[in-house]
Amino acid sequence: MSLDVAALRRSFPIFSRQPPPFHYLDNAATGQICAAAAEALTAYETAGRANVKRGVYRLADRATSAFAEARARIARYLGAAGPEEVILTSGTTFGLNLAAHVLEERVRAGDTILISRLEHHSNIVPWQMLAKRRGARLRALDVTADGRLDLAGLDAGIDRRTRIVALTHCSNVTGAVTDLAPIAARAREVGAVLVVDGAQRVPHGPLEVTTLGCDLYALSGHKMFGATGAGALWVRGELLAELPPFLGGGEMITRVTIEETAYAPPPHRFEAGTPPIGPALAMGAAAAWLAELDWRAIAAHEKTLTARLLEGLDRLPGVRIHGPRDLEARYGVVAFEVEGVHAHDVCQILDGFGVCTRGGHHCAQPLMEAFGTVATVRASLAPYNEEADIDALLEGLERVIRILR
Amino acid sequence: MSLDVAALRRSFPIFSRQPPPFHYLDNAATGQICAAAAEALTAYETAGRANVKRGVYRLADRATSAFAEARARIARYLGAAGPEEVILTSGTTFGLNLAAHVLEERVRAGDTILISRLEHHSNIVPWQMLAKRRGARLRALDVTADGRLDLAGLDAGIDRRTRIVALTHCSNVTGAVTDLAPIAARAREVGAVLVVDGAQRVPHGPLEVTTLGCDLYALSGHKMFGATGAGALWVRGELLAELPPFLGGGEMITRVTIEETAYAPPPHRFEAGTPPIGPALAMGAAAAWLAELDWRAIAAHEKTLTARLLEGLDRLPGVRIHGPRDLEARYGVVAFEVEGVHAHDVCQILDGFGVCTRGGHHCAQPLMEAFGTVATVRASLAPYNEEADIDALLEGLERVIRILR
Amino acid sequence: MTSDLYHRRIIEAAKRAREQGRLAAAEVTVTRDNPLCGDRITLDLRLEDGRIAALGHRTRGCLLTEAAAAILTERAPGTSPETLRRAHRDLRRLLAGEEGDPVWPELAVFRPVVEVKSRHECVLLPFEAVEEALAAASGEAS
Amino acid sequence: MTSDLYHRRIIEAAKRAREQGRLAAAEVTVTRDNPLCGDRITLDLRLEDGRIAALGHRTRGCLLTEAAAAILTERAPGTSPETLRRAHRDLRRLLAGEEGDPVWPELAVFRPVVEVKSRHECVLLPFEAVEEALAAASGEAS
Ligand SMILES: Cc1ncc(COP(=O)(O)O)c(C=O)c1O
Ligand SMILES: Cc1ncc(COP(=O)(O)O)c(C=O)c1O
Repeated sequence: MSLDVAALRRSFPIFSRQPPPFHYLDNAATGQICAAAAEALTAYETAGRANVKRGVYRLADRATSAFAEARARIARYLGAAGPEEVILTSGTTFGLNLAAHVLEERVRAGDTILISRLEHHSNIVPWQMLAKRRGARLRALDVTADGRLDLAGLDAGIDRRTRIVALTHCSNVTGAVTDLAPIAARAREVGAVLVVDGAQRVPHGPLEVTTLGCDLYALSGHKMFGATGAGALWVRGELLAELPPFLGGGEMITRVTIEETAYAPPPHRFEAGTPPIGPALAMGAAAAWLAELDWRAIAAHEKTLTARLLEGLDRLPGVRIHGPRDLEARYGVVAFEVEGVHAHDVCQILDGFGVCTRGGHHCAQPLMEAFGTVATVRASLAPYNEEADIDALLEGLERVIRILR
Repeated sequence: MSLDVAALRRSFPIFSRQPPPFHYLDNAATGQICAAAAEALTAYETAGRANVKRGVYRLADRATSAFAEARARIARYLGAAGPEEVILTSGTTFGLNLAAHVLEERVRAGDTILISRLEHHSNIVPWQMLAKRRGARLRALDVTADGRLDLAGLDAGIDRRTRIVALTHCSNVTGAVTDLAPIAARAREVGAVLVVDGAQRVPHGPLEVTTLGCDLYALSGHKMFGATGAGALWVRGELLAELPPFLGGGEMITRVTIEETAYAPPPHRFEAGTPPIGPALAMGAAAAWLAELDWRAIAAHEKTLTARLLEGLDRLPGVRIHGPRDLEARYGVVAFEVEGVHAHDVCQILDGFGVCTRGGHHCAQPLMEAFGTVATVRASLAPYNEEADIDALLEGLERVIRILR
Repeated sequence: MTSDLYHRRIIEAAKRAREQGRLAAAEVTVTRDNPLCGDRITLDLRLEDGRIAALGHRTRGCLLTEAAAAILTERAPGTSPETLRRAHRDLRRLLAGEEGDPVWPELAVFRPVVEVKSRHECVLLPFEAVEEALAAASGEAS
Repeated sequence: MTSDLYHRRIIEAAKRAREQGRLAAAEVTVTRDNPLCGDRITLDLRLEDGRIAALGHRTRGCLLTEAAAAILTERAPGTSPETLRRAHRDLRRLLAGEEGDPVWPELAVFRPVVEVKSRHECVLLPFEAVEEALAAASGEAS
């Protein structure tokens, strides 16, 4: 069955609110909010607001239950063993930093942490900081010329001193999807913890996170059609039970005296203070809504669009694509350069056609360096994109080339 | 001029959405969102969403400008020297933890950190953790029998080894307002940094933070009638410029290689990853809206209600109030116990009258211990409360006493 | 209305709880806290021939915890650990809103608590404590 | 329409920028980055009798940065530091949407950028670089 894109678009409020032409192709930066998430957010903030976890009056009780249900919905979307494996956070970046702090004690001087040149800064800087705090070494797997993780370096990259491996599940620049199985196997061999940055994978359908072989998995609500302000970090239950807290404050304790504190069990131990309740409810609503979609049809749709885009770019003079051509090895995140034209000028002219794309280093400067460039243009797809979006982009690019090259 | 409470209530969507009776007296836990904030949140999330700080297309450019304007509005509400002194966070708890991490290098083994028994757990646990990381000692100022900070211990509590003083501006249990001037003077004498937990002060009107004598000031958007998910940390400019980053990730860098990272100037250095954009815009909108209110009239109104509540409680048998009686030394956060009746039972029965109050330790266990109790009931006021709210509470309490004592 | 929670039978049960005391000769004693509010039950258990011989407790808690402790303490002696576990399970089901009568009919007093999820823990606390005591007792026996 | 940004005069100015080179004998050289995109200008300055004698640059940047660098490089020689600062101030005002003609009329080509705040930095980068160079030169002189 093919996807009814027009129907799907009606589930995203922005398409009736932005005047046409509006071709939103910056989904890797942030997705648009789905109606289910927007309703959950607005209903809570404007009609049902109370703080969670402690109040006994009905308004608070309902907010607490809704918050627990949001956690359960996210857990189900991820395929977690249970909601208690899901820490609600403010986003992927926070989740990865939390990971780098709670895993700190496992890293000794001289140990190594392995990342890759494909990573988003959010999956580089926290590990760099951790390595510095502990006197450990940070290594990075290379990328192939077409922007995939180069697994050739895996055996040498992971050895007995490797305590942590932190890799992206899907590149936010090239769209390349990481084959986690061999990495997980190798990490297990040496007893390293595998952290996965799932920010770009999660908008493309439900997961079975427990079968990926990783130990931690970070994601953002705003990239999966929820609201800004919330995210989650899944941690395998056995590991989570052992980890120390990160931030201190309300809600993560069982008993506080001035001298010492007894911490609550997971996941609460890792959630200090009033959580981003509205955004978390929105993320839960998005997860529940996404879980009901026909992902086989969506995948086919996204592939068709990605192919149309790649082929269209190939036909344009002076356009160079960074990323794999094999549609099975990638999602619809497409980075390219127009020879002799600065990425920001490209994006600005495209905006004149109502086409929203991103130019710059995409918080992936080591990857830019590997590509020998500073900035690229990126078009990134979501289920609600349609052929007209691709065609508007390609038409805009023809204009760019005509006037600027 | 007296306050037009009915008009004010129309600026808060919840009052037309919750069926009566609805007497919301849990404002210290979370305030209700004002219409200005709700509109900013919804408009951004459903009709104007794009990520901030990097996009050049108009949607992104507008989001970036709006985000900068939110920062400026919060800065103006606080009376900061400029928007670059305001770090946008996910809430007070995060802000205080951020403070405890960026100040870490100033604390050496044997140094002391001074807090008080009046603090919320969010202003205790981060300092306890910091003290532990650095081998420093945590001291706490006492509270008076009526729940105010006991300044008698100030001279002994702060000495040459004191690196950090972290105190609340207003207690979330007793409503007591801290007189910061003598504390700031003493901290300055010994070169200690003064961190203020402003969570409960900020909903009661604009500040002149630069004149308080403190160096850092933490607050939450959801308690000042914004959305959940955002907060701010003000840091005096000269200090902020010197501080190292806390979390690592996108948006807080100027240049990243696998080997090392150059960090952006403040405040961006302290804001890793996609910020809680919608909640921050809501907080900015709330700040701008609040700044226009007649705070002289609101203060008079809140005092009248607080007096009515205190007097009403005094008339009830077996009710004991924890907190100062002087209306000039407190805000309308009122904690009390009903002899022989558990706080949660009180709150549950009050809920039957549509009265929302909070029972428990209010994330202030050391204070409960000082009071020789485990839990109290708390009623906390906002500008939109009215006499009917107080009267419903008192009526409910009569019922509690009749059936349970 | 949540004040239905406080009907006469619950209030009376809670009052009885305050008169029930600790056991002089306990086989196992456990202490359990309610993380919501810091409430605490200290519960004593004595078994004889694999059956519950006696229960005692000191409860610092809300009416719901007290009432649950009272019913438990009155009903448990003479029953088997299985029955006790069944009562706990029935109570959980009842709180989850399921139909059906609990093995101890008195537990039906907690039906109005169904709607207030944040108080379920209050009702369950004494039952969790006794299960912990049973587990400890069988651990010691083995 | 933001594509108005790319009118003929801006494109032509940007092209000229690519032909302008570095100075052989610079008194001061500064390098400045645009944090938005990593763009970079390396700017050379030579003063004579307190006036700008010559400017040179190498710019790796977008059209807006290039066009601004070109206009600056063409206009600055022979002027005083005050005029240059005035031009910078006028450019900032123009980008802020204020009325009035800038001291260098060519700067009016940037009027369509007013609406796109995120690109203001691109236009201003060469002017910030030259101010930094002037400050460095006077620092060396004193
Ligand atoms: C005095 C005080 N400090 C800190 C906090 C923590 O604020 P948040 O939960 O928004 O992080 C609160 C609120 O619960 C508070 O009342
Ligand atoms: C691969 C990847 N990792 C991490 C992040 C950071 O996510 P956030 O900014 O929501 O914290 C992003 C998004 O920018 C991303 O694309």
